[in-house]
Amino acid sequence: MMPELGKYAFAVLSSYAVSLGLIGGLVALSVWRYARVKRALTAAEARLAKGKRA
Amino acid sequence: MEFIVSDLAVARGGICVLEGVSLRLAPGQALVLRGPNGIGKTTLMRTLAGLQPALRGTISAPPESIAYAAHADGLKSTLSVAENLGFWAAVHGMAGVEAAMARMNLTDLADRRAANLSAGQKRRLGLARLLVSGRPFWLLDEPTVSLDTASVALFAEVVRAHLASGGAALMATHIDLGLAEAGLLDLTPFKATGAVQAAQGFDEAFA
Amino acid sequence: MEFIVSDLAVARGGICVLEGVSLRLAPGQALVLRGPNGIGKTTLMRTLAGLQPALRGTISAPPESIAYAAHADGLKSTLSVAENLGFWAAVHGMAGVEAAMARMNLTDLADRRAANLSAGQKRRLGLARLLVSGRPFWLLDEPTVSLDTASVALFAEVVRAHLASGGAALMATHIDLGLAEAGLLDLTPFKATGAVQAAQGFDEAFA
Amino acid sequence: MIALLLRDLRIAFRAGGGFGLGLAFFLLVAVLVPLGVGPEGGTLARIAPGILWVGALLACLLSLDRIFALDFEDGSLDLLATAPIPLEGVVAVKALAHWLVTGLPLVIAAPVLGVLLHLPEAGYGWLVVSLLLGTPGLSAIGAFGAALTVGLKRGGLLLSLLVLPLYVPTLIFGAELVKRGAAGMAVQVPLLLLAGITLGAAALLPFASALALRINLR
Amino acid sequence: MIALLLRDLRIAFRAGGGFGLGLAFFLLVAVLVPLGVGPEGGTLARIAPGILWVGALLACLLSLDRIFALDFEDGSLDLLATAPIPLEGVVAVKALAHWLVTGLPLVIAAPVLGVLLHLPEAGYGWLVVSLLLGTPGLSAIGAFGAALTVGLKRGGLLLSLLVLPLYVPTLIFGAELVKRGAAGMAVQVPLLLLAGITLGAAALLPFASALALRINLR
Amino acid sequence: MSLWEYANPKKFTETTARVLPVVVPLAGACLLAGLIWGFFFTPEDYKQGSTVKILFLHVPAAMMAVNAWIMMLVASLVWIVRRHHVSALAAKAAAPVGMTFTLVALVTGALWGQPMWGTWWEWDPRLTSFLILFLFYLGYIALWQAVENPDTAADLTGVLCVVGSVFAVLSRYAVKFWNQGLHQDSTIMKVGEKDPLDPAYYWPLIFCLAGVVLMFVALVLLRTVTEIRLRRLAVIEAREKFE
Ligand code: HEM
Ligand SMILES: Nc1ncnc2c1ncn2[C@@H]1O[C@H](COP(=O)(O)OP(=O)(O)OP(=O)(O)O)[C@@H](O)[C@H]1O
Ligand SMILES: Nc1ncnc2c1ncn2[C@@H]1O[C@H](COP(=O)(O)OP(=O)(O)OP(=O)(O)O)[C@@H](O)[C@H]1O
Ligand SMILES: [Mg+2]
Ligand SMILES: [Mg+2]
Repeated sequence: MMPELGKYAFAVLSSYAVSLGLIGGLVALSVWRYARVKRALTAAEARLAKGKRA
Repeated sequence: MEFIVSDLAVARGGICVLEGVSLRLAPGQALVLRGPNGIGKTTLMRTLAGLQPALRGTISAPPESIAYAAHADGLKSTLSVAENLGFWAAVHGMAGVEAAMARMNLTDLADRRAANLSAGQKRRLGLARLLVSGRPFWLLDEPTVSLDTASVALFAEVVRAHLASGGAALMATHIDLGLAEAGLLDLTPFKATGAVQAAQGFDEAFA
Repeated sequence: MEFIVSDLAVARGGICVLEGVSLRLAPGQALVLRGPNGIGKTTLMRTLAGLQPALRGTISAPPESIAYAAHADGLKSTLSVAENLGFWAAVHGMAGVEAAMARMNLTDLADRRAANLSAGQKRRLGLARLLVSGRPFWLLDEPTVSLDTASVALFAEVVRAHLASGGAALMATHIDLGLAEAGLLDLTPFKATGAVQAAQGFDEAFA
Repeated sequence: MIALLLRDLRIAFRAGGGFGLGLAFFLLVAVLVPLGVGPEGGTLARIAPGILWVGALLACLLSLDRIFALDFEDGSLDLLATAPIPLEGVVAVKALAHWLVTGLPLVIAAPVLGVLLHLPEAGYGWLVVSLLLGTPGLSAIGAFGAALTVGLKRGGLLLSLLVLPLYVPTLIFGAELVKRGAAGMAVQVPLLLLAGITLGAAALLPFASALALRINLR
Repeated sequence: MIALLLRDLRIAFRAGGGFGLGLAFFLLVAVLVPLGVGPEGGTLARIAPGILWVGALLACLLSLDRIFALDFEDGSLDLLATAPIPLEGVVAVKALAHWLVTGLPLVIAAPVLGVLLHLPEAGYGWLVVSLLLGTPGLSAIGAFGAALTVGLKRGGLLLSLLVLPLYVPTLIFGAELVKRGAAGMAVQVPLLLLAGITLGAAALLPFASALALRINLR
Repeated sequence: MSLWEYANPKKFTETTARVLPVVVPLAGACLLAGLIWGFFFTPEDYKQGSTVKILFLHVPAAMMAVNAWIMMLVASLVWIVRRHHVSALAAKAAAPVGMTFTLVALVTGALWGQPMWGTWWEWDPRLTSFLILFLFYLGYIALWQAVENPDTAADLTGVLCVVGSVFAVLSRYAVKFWNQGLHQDSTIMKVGEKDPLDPAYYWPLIFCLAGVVLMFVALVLLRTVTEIRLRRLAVIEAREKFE
């Protein structure tokens, strides 16, 4: 399954590892922040709506 | 030649602090702004001086007619009293540095570096700048801070003379200036209720 | 536990400004320093606080008993009100940040960064620092600058409580604090005549 | 405007010499680099044009934050913004004052420091010319950076970060000009480009700087 | 004392990262020098240890004036001088905070920048060791310079002028250590001297700094 | 219907909610297909050996790094000229994405350079201008972070972006002038000319390119919505404190 990378295995594999790591990190960070902010905002909107009714 | 403010709302830190402020200042008039700490006097002054945009409302004044004196005096500590004053006179294209120093009782200190003035002396120098600005409308934010009674009286005299020569002054202060002829505007009723949002700022779009 | 100053001469910029000042402050006493701008109140305060040497005369006070509040408040604009106060409390090994904020009416502003306070609010924070210093002798240089009447009353109340709990306060001010029990010391008679020279400075050697 | 220029120059001289100090920093870089790199003449001669230019650039950079920061802190900038002179003019005058206080002394002192770094003889003239053409651009660009970061506490290092990439073209053409001059090669292209960048920066950036200042003041 | 350390670190992080910015400057020096000097690998490799050390030194230097200046301006320093902690302790803590915010990130980032300057492979370890040993000394010496110049407007450049000569021994031994390490030579002598300077500076200079501060305050 | 309607935060958020479910799977599919094809099923280059597989990361990242800056420039200009808040926030949201791609291009380039040129780093014009681009990103993000008032920060970073772009172009020319360089020229657009990219690499590369573009779009949309919500949150909290 694994292709034969020859003497350049380190360069190729570490390129893929670092790149996917960086991009994956960015995606994870973005999604996590998206979810956290969404949750906080929903809570705030709920408080606001309740305040208006009261 | 009038200074007219109508239905003004001003914000600090993106939050509206005062709204619905209207006032009018004709030549020869003085108006004292009152209000507890943090009501927004400084914010209002900065807005009127054109240093920050108003949220709403209009300010109409002849161009380049406003002299603003803030909490900070804008003094250069390495320059002498006469040099500090001379600079602002030159910027405004005015003469009369000597006269201004004489009127604010600074003549003895003319060659002293501003760093070596006491708090009250610095303040007097800051106020003397108004005299060489040649501007008719003075916006003064707590002008008498650190001044002793004699200096407060001196200052009141200077303001009175300015009014007599067709100028006008808007002053925020917590203490009595001894200016009987000045009108009084209490800002407490204009405290924002939080309903007004920034007109051009981010907030309006996200309200 | 008394604060005794006798025959003090103080200098600023190498020039003697006040001489022959004597005063005594026992627990429970308050003393107000009066004098026109530039007489040397700030210079005297700094000398008493140990920040600059006296030209002549003696200052006797218990070690580490003095809390000094200057024209500048020593606030960090990027820290919040609670953080600023908490820092000074930690430095002095004291607790009671909450109580200090409550007494100076700052509780609502606890999380506000100091940069976003108004002039009077900053001043209140500067004064709240005294409460977490745990020091008995307060040296206050124009403590009520920028404060509105309500805050001045609040401050007088705090000083009164401090006196009642065995503290003492020396205050330089130009306005009336509403502290009837405070003694008054006018500095005008102590203005230096120019005869006194620096005792340990260069000048004495060349006198 | 002239009053402003005179005031700024006067303050610079009074304060123990903004004049001498930019220069002193330049000198120190020229001294430190041989100390760090080692005394071999050949290496030093090769890197001399580059190091001299980097030194000049850093000397400029270090004094940038003072262009507006002091005036901002003591409230003068508010007052200048309401004064009857255009803010663009204020920026231009302040950049000019910065150049007179920092850039010009560097130009004059550079040949002396060239000796310390074993700059080849043919390079001296071109060193002076390149600094004379380049440093006004550095001041104009720096004023822009200073206007962006005015009012930020600890803006100093952020300022360096923002400004240094903007200095890259000037640095490259300046150092290249000296290197080619020292080697006796043709210098027209870097010379013209260097002059072009400085002219462009001096003509256009004051508008951007004034805009940034206005934004920061409100 | 711990409260002071925490406060200083907090302020550094709040202000948009004093942390990242000293680092950024280091990076910029490592980028600018090749741009000025030219891209030839051989030359760069030869000057890399020296330039990296000069860069670290300048990055330290640039942030020095903030050690006391901000506290002086807003009056905190007066209050700290009358607080129940010894002024020597205040100085030492502030130097430590400066090192944590500026020196430590430099140590960590240095190997990456070594790549940009073609540092020979054997040199990386020694680069980190030398910076780890040397930069605390830079902070201690810098705090002394900052104490001397506190209260002077435009003290920044004067500070550089005063401090840089004091940095010379550290720079020489630090760069020499890396150079020898990279070339595979014996390193004991510069290593011991470097450690000695740092230890001595950290142990003794706080007293001198506190004295200078007291003089400046009155 | 005018394009500017999407400058309304609410409308933008709603549209994003509809667009994301399409873009995200598409981006994932393209990227996955391209990378798997590229990594497992391409032959070795006769000169570069297996390192040629780095191409599928390196080239898309490098292209997007530049394109992200261009997108930020456009967004900044829209904000400065038309004062649409969403565009300012979009520029803010795109910056870290662009910086990450720049970093990826730099790192893969460095890892590729070691076997090909015998050095991790070479002061080649293209590499150098990427390093400078990275610095621009860093400065831009640092400025956003350092300024506290969001309106002020948007204006200042907008001005920086515009001025910075001019200087970025200038440095590109400066750097080219300064050094001739080792890095090979762009061949991807040279289909049909002499010395084209080997067709074996062409299709997986196209997939990767499309995938990265789509991923950029998705990330920017997601992050912009996050920024919008943060602003809304700040408004609500300020109002609560006020009452
Ligand atoms: C940190 C270092 C590097 C950077 C920043 C960088 C940057 C770039 C950029 C911006 C492109 C896109 C060019 C375009 O098509 O418009 C590119 C393409 C490319 N790079 Fe690099 N590069 C680096 C190192 C390397 C190395 C070491 C190699 C291999 C020896 C390499 C090989 C390539 C190849 C083959 C292409 C595709 C060119 C094409 O056919 O379009 N790069 N690089
Ligand atoms: N970023 C911010 N967020 C929320 N409120 C703020 C912010 N910045 C300032 N404020 C508040 O805005 C109000 C107006 O401040 P301003 O300085 O105008 O008051 P002032 O009337 O001049 O008070 P003083 O008499 O104390 O000088 C204050 O209550 C202040 O706390
Ligand atoms: N270098 C100097 N040379 C001569 N006189 C100086 C020098 N520095 C300060 N002075 C003078 O010393 C005097 C004392 O100043 P100080 O600040 O103590 O006054 P103060 O009583 O606090 O005044 P204020 O009420 O205005 O705050 C002032 O008259 C000041 O002008
Ligand atoms: Mg106010
Ligand atoms: Mg005083």
